[in-house]
Amino acid sequence: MALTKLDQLYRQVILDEATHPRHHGKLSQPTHTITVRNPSCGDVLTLDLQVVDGVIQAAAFAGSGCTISQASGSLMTDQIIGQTPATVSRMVETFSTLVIDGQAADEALLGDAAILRGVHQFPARIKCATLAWKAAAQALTEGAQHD
Amino acid sequence: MALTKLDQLYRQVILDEATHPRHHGKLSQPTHTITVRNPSCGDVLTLDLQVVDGVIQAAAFAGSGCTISQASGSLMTDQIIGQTPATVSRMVETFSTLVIDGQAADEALLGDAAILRGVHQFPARIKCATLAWKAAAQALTEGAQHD
Amino acid sequence: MREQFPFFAQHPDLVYLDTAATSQKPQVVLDALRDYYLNDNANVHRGLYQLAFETTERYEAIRAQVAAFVNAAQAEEIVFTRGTTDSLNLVAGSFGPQVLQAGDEVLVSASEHHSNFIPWQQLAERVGARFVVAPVQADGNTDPAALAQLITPRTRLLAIAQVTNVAGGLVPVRALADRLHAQGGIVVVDGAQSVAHMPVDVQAMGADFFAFSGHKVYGPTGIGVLYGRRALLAAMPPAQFGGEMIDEVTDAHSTWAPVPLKFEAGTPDIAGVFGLSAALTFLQAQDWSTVRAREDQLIRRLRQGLAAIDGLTLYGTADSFGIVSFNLTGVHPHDLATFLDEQHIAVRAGHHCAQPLMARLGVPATVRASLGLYNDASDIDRLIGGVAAARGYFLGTD
Amino acid sequence: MREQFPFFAQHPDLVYLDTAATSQKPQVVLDALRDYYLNDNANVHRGLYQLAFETTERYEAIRAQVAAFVNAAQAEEIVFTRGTTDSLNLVAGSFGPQVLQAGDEVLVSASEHHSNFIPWQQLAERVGARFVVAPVQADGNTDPAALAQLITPRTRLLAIAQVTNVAGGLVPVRALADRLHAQGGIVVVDGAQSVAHMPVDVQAMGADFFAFSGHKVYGPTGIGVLYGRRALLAAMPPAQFGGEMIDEVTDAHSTWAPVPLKFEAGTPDIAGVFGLSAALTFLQAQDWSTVRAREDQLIRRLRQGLAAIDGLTLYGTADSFGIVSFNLTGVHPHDLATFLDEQHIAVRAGHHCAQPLMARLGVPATVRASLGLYNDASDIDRLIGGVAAARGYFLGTD
Ligand SMILES: Cc1ncc(COP(=O)(O)O)c(C=O)c1O
Ligand SMILES: Cc1ncc(COP(=O)(O)O)c(C=O)c1O
Repeated sequence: MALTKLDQLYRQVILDEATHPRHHGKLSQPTHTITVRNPSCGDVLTLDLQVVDGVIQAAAFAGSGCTISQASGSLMTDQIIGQTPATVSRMVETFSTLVIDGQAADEALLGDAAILRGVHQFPARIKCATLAWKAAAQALTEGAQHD
Repeated sequence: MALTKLDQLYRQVILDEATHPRHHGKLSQPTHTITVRNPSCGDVLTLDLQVVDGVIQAAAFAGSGCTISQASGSLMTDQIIGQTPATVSRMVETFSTLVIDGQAADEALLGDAAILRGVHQFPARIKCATLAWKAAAQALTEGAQHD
Repeated sequence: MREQFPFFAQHPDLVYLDTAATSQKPQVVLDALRDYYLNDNANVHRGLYQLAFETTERYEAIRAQVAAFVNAAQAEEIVFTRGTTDSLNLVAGSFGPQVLQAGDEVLVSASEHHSNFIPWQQLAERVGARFVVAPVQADGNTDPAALAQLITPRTRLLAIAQVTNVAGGLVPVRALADRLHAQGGIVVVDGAQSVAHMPVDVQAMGADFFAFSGHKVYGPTGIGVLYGRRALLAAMPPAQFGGEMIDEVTDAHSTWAPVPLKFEAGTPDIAGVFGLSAALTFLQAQDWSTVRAREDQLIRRLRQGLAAIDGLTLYGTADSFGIVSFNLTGVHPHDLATFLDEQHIAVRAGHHCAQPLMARLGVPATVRASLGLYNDASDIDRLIGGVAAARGYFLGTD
Repeated sequence: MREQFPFFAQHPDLVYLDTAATSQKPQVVLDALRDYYLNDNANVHRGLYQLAFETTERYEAIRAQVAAFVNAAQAEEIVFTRGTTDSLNLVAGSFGPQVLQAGDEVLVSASEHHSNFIPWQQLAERVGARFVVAPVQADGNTDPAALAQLITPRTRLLAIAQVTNVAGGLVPVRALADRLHAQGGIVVVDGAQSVAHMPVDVQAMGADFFAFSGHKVYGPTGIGVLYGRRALLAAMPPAQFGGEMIDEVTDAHSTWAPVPLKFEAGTPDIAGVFGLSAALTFLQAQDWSTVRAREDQLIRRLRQGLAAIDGLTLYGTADSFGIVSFNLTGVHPHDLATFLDEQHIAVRAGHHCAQPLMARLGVPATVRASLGLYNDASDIDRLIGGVAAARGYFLGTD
């Protein structure tokens, strides 16, 4: 019984996503970058974005973390590429609703990332899931690189 | 019933002693002086002593306080006059035992001051009774006046 | 009401009139403490497991409850402390040096409790500011006009009790706060004696900081609250360092968590927070106009009864909040308190941690009776009778 | 033993292995808290009436009990605080600047809890001293030899945990203390993790200051202890100002009460003190050789069971005091903790407020299981089984 709930959290695709995260690493010339931290557990995540002509052209995240934060970073970066900052900001809200409530009105916006909805049954892990998304929002508002 | 216990504390002679304390005031040329305080209630007592040839020739106390502390100041000063510091130090110990336990081996040493033994039934008031005696001990050890 | 307080089942004959020192606790508070230890006990902001997570959520929900209780703008403006003294010292120690410079003035009333007096005195000494002490009214209450007159362009901080603990009058904080704010000053309000007697609105009164203690508002000992405006708390450095209050720690350097966690180093008094929550819920359920009317009646009855006794001096006024201080000529407060104690009447005699006020009143001490929700007219009558009897006992019936 | 802890009646299926974060409470402690509020609730060091006086006497008698518990020379060497963090910050904030000058060195181990690390780091920065962090052993334990080597003539203060909270080893404090004392230095000992596991003797270990928390030794949250040598406490200025800690207050100037009251400004956590007393009485009644033998057995059983799991790294050694930290290659500690939580096994995953140690170990976090008197072999076996199952779940059975 317990494993059923667990299985919803740790679907195979999530485990795979965490083991082989996409867009893991650094961008060579990010326009936006930010480092966020989950101080209660020590996880750190650095997110690089390249925004050109009002569209996110590239994204990469670095840092170690649990299955949930790594899978979330992988899914998040993959989904925001090609989007405008305004859309990303909506996605961040939607994702947060999804992992808190288990559903969200416009969850289609999240594409594959919606698979993380199982987190809502593990409220202690919500912060792991939202870390990457929080980074995206913060990178866009405060992370602009001036050179 | 309650009044019986109260009456033991507030014997007429104690009330009189407090209303008309003896040796109340200041000495003009004290050899020893000290101010002590009961910080939980704010009472302050200043004790002057004149020790000549190893004998307490004169004593006076000043400051306001409750019936118990005033009566104790009056009785204490009256009893220590004519004694040596060594005897006073024994008297202080004896008095402390008396008001804590209600009796003391050599309570005869205290003369009339032994009438304060009723305090032992009011442990919250022991500090009021011992304030003057504490002052005597302290005046002799730390209160020497240098001029 | 009294039957909600199990203390009185253990002390059926006791007239407890020392609520301003500490209140008795309703059953719901004792239950909350027990329930916490039975059901919820786990450390907060640390564990990932369900129990620890739920306790943390509950702990943070109580922060929101406290925020609503004092009408703070947001939960993050509430810091859990050990009590009023701890709260006020936190502000004086951490925020004080940021707002006060040499030559500035910090203003208090001589009616303040030591906990809202000495921290500012010491702060002023430390930074070279002037510590200005306003005179009080003849009855011992804070004098708003005297305070207003002492506000100068250099007054950077006013520390003031909303209700004082000897005379018990309500201070019109807002008008003074407006004066201070108009010149960019800061107002710190000591709410130790007000919270149990009225709904509190920190924004309406114009408090930049507001402090109170759990144990005086029917909650547990060991827990207190500091409200602070978000921007001020954010600018204020932490006073203690350790677990829970950090962002990142390296050998060379540490950074802090956002407010309010940066002020809550170490394991907090979690049970105390749960108990405080129950106390505030209990208070929130009171009908305040009824409570006030009842308290008012008792205070008037008490003042009237005492006033009829020869040689009795009353401090404060008839609209005090649950506190009546007095002295009986010829009978020292301690002797009076002992006499009353023998009649199972618990009042406080002493300087009430208000020596500067005692100096103004020209007495070493007063007797103070203070009311809680559990007191009734029979308590009042026993006190009046006790004081009258004490007069006879000590002074004879002339 | 377990039946003395009513928490487990409410959580019959829970394997609680997070006692190092906070312990569950025996019935006697819950009873002491309730009894305090029912029978004794009155403020201390203020009231003259019988109830207040007796509560004050009892409060002071508990101070003497605590003094005897840690073998302090006198009751006045015990200060009641909010907990270990509060105690350590009091020493660092008030005593620290008196003993440390620019150019001096303060020495800690990288294995210290943030509460015994950041206060010294910040103190050093404030006074311009050097903050020296000693390397740890490969297993995460404090390295006494490394510390000894780093003691220089300029080392004025050593802050050290008697038992650390990740690796759990006992540190031979005395030898280090002798070195420090020989050059007039000061040793501050963090006893947060030792007091529940062994009889403590502050004089025998050579501690100048010693701190611990009630909530980790089967007592209530919100209460802690600072032991300090009388002469040092006497020389140390108060950190907070307010009620109870004064001798005399005038507008211009204030003077302080003698130790320890000058460090206890405001209403203390009186119920917490009463609860702590019950917890210490409970601990004093334990047969320590039996307790130690039992704990030893459980730790060995746990380490053996875990060591048999592929990819499992154990920190600490077999003679740790109630703590086993570990990591499973390929499974993040948080995922492991969540998996165990689903099996009703409460362990802690994270940096354990020991980021400098995590940096040394090269991991962001570990899983930590910690024991209390209520744990038994079946708890251990469920944890071992859970970790093995987690390995299968996350990594497959290859
Ligand atoms: C070794 C050590 N020191 C200090 C602390 C801090 O204790 P508290 O949170 O009770 O202040 C802890 C516990 O968290 C600890 O394990
Ligand atoms: C007006 C006022 N301020 C501050 C305090 C201090 O509160 P605590 O002792 O709970 O810190 C008190 C009570 O003693 C008080 O009455």
